[in-house]
Amino acid sequence: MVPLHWYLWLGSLMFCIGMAGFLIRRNIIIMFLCIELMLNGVNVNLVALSHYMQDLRGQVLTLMVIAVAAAEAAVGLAIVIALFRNRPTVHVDEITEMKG
Amino acid sequence: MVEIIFGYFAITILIISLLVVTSRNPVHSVLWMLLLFFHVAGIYLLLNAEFLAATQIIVYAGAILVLFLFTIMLLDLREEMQIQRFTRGWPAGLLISTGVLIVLITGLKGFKTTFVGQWDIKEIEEATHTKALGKVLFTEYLLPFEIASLVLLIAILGAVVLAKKKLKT
Amino acid sequence: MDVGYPVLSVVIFLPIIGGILLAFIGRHLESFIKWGALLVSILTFILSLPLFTNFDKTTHLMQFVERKDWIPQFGIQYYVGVDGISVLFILLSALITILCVLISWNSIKEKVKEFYISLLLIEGAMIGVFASLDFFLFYIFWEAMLIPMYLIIGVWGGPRRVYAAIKFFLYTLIGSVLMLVAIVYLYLKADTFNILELHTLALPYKTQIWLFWALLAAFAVKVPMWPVHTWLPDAHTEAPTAGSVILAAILIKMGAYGFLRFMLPMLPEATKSMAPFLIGLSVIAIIYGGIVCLAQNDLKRLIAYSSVSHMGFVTLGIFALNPQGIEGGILQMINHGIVTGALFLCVGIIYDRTHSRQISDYGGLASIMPVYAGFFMLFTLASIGLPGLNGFIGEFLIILGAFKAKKLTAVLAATGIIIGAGYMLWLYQRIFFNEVNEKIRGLEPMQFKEALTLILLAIFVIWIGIYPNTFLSFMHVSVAHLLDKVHQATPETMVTINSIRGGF
Amino acid sequence: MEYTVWIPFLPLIGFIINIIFGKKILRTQAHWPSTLAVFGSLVLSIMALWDVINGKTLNYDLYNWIISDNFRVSVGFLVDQLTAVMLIVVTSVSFLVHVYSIGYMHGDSGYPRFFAYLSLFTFSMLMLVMANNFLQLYFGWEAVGLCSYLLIGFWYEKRSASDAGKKAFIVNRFGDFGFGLGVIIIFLTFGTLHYVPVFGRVEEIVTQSVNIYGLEINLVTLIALLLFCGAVGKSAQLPLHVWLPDAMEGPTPVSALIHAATMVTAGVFMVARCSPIFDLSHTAMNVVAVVGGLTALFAATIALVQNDIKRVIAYSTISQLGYMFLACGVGAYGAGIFHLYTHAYFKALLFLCAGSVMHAMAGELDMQKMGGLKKYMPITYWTMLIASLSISGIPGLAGFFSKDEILFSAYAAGGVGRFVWMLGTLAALLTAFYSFRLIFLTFHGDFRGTEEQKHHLHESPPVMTVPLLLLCIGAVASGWVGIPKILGGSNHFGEFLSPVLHHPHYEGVTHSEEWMTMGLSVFVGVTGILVAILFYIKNPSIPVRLAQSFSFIYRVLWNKYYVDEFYNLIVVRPVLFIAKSIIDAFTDRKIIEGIVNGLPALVGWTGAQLRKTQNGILQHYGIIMATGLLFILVFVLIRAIT
Repeated sequence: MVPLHWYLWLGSLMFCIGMAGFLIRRNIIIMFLCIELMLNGVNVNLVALSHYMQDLRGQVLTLMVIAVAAAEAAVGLAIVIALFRNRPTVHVDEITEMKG
Repeated sequence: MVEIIFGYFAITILIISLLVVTSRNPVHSVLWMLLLFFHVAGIYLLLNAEFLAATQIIVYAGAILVLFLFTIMLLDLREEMQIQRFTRGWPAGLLISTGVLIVLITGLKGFKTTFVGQWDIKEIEEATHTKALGKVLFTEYLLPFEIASLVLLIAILGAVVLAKKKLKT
Repeated sequence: MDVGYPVLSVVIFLPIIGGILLAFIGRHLESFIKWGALLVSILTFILSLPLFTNFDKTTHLMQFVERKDWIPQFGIQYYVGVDGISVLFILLSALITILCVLISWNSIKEKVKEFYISLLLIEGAMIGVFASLDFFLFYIFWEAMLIPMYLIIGVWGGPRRVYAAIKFFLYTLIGSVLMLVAIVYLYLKADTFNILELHTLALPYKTQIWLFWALLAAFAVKVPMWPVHTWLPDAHTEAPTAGSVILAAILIKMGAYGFLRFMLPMLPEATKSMAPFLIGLSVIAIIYGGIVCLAQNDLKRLIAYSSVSHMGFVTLGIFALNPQGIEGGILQMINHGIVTGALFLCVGIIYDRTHSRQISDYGGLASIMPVYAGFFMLFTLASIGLPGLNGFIGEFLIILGAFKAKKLTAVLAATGIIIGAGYMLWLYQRIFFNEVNEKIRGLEPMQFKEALTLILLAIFVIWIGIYPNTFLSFMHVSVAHLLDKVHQATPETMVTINSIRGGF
Repeated sequence: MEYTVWIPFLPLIGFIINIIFGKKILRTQAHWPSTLAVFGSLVLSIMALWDVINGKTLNYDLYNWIISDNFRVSVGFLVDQLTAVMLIVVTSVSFLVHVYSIGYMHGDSGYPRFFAYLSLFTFSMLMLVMANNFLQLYFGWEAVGLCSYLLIGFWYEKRSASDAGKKAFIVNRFGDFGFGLGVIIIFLTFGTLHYVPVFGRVEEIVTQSVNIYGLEINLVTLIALLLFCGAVGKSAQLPLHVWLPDAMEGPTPVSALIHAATMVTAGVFMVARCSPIFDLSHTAMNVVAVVGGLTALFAATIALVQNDIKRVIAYSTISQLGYMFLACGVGAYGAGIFHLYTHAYFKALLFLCAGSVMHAMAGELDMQKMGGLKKYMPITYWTMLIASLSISGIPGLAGFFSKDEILFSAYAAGGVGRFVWMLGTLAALLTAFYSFRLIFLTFHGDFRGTEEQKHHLHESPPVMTVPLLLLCIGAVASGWVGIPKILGGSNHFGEFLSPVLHHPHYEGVTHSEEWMTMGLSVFVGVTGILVAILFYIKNPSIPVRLAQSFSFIYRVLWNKYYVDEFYNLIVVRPVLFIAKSIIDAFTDRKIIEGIVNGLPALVGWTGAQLRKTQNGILQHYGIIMATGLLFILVFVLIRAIT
């Protein structure tokens, strides 16, 4: 039997790798991928907890996360396309129109 | 036995996720991601969540990643690959992430579950996983479920509006 | 005591309603508006006279009380009344407003209607402040007065009027906000806004100190005490004559009135332990204000700084915490209102003719406007505390009180009188004496209307100087009662503040 | 109501009439209300004196002036022997000066104003001398100061005049500062400000002392010295004497009335009035005596070299006031008041004569440009000569008796008295010299002015010379009421005052010593006159040679010991510097305004800095967010552990 902690560690690692990727990559598409990675890390945790606590609510939440992830990817990528149409770059540090 | 399978999945997932984060070419990243999703689905299977494993593959691998690939193709990013991958402040990002990781790991060490719900393995197997999940989803969490559909609808509309070229007037 | 009509309400709301009615008069009927404003202000003064004649000087209880529920859910009442401390200020406000209307007759040429509306609204709010016995009502009037004053400075003022107006507004507002916090705290503590009930509230020493600082912020800015005085010279200098007069005569008295009405009776222990600190600030204000006056080249600015010095005397008297000090302080407030108000009126009279506030633009004015010079001399002498005029009575009582409380401060404050003589006489010399400055040759002499305002004030200057008991007698019982309250506080609770006291 | 009430209030009515109607209606007739009012006061004062001589002294309150808790002070009048003497001095000199001014000020554009001020002054001075409490004394004290200010600056278009007025007022304020504190301490000690209870109980506190920063000071001494501060200012004693010479910018009748006969003697009057307090403090008495003696000599030395006719007389006044304080300081208050009384006449006479000379010389003040006026204006010459003889202490004239009594009292008092006696005797020598220097330079020799001036030389009109003659009678005869016993008189004056001012009895002083002091003072007086004759009639080259060979001393004296410059350096300039450069320009503009304007600026600056963090780079926001997450996690973790 695999202990719960292993799953939780795995989820944490995935989350942190995703976060690191989000913080250090310049390419906006890979940043989106990193977000997906983070969400997956969370999902792993949720499912594992759901399993060990013998409650399905965690898995329901996972479904919601997947739905939100899909929506987020759709909108985010649409934004990227719209952006790229105006400024042909996907490097976020070159897109600073929204600065204060 | 289960530990070995878990070990395989876990190690593979970590390696792949590092590759996702570091590859120069976004297409490679996406493809690594695809592989990652399959392994995550494997983890789900280990946890007796067959329906979720299926959803993972169908939705993530089948829909979202395709969307990513589409976008990359659409943008034609050939010259983008020549320039540096990381931001100038990358050590800071790495540091913070490591910090979060350390805190999480230390925090999780003392983590104990005290709550025990009604859906133990036996009951799920009796009712089959999909049916059990469906029951919870459509009774207790009906409203959130409907809202999720609304979110998706709006996301579609939003995506269409954003990605559409401006009408020439 | 019964005079057949609710005196205080009438006096508060007559100018406010009058101001609102003026708003409906056509802009082109300028003289009608002026006469209307004058009529309203005179009527208000006449109707306020029962406060003077029918006042019962043998009791410290509130008189002319009116009490109606206003917002019963929060226990907020329309509750007004006067005692010996506040009654004179109401009369002074009513009097000064008449003079302000008169003095603005020819000097305000633009937006005449709005000006007189603001003036009347200020009058109502000022009287409201002095009459309120409900803390909430007090705060409403306190803030309500700010807005028309801000407009008067900012719209009809001198070249740097906007800066001065904003500075005035922010300064006062920051203080007031802290007072609001104190009001809310007191309400939560006592479940009432009734000031008289709050007087009986026995608060722990530490709470008193906190409340003391919050209220001090509001009142010290208004007074203004050193070192939060710098709005005063700017506001005074830039405001039109009527604005300066109201500022000097009434508005800055509210701070000191607040000390007497709220801090002394509500926070007696804090007051007693902080008194040395405030006395120190007062003495600094007296000397500092006086010395700064020596460096001024601007007529109004000089008088404004002299206000800082004179108000230092007032706070010195109040925090001496003995009858002579407080009675002297109240009388000095009235005196300062009359004298400094009069000096600003005087400055306004020549400013209307020359449009210059630079002292160096004058000289030898006594040959050109001799009657005017005579009045200015009278007010100058009152300002430097010549015995026989009103300034002396107040200053003498204050120094006497201060000497009882803290000897050194009285000695230092007395040096302020020397400095006062120095800067006022030097000012007088530079304006009225020496050779006639070519710039002012041929100025027209004073008009009757202008002289009338000065005569009115001159009467009071001499009246208070030779028979101050008319006014002092109003205060005796109330002040004695107030001091009883302060000195009943137990001294044991005052140990912790010794560190602050050590500095003085 | 007592008729004495009207003594001060008649001039007040005169003032009110003149200030309201003078300019528009009365114009050249403006002298009538004032002169009549002061004449009325004179008549009433004589009645009051008669009553007092018959033993009817008065002390009554008019009304309560200020009431505040236990502080009660009234406006009231005390008419006793001392007051009666002062009333006569004030009203008589004032009346004569009023009459003189009708001629002297004729044609001046401020004619009504002048008489209004004179009336106001007379009122104030009478309030001062008739007061029955300290605060009313203080009222009169300040009010006469005001009138002095107004009258010195009467010709305000002259810068020097308005400067001098201001200087007089402010210098006096320094003295009044101490006086006011003294009044406050008296109230706090005795609980009242009325003379009678205060003087009655002063002996109870003679042993009390106060601690001022470790310095133990006897309470009576402190009160006496603070009161004396006021006297020093008002009576122009060292070191506050600087205003009086400048005060000569005022019209000459004013100098005669205010700066010679009455106001400046208020200090002496006050010390005499407070003699019960001063008597109990040896320290204070010695201070008074030494200040008086030093001033007498100091001012006399300056007077030796001045050329301005009025300034010479002004320094002479300071010197004579020094004598009066000297007398008070050795306990001989009667002698001091006696000298005050005789001095009032001969000094007013000197000033009015000087005014008459100026009148003839069209305002010329420099004695070096006069000379030989004797034949043009004989009345002025003779009256002034008599006044000078009087001040020089020539036997038989008023000044002789009073000065002799002072010097004898000082000698007899022993101790500090001997020292001040020497100062006084030396000053007497100088007094005689400079008085006759003035006479000789002005009236003898040849005329040194311009031809035009010479053409205009004339004797003054009777309205001016009659007061001179009347004052001349005073300068001769006023001393006859106080002829000392040793000369066969009975010192009526001292006896008269004795109920108020206790008379010192000197033990162990022999008649021969009294003869000696008297002889010595006569001797120095005559010597001074003879030296003046030698210097300015016989051999006018001596003073020039003296000035050359002692040029340093001459310069110091000519510049009045540089006291004005010294004050300018240590008081006026530093205060103005602090005001302008430190407090106004730095503390107020930079520090306080800096903080006030700095706070909003700081908020703005912080905003500008924070704005820079909003650089639009997504990762920066991400890092900040992640840091926040990290902190939250750490916080949760710590909470979970503890």
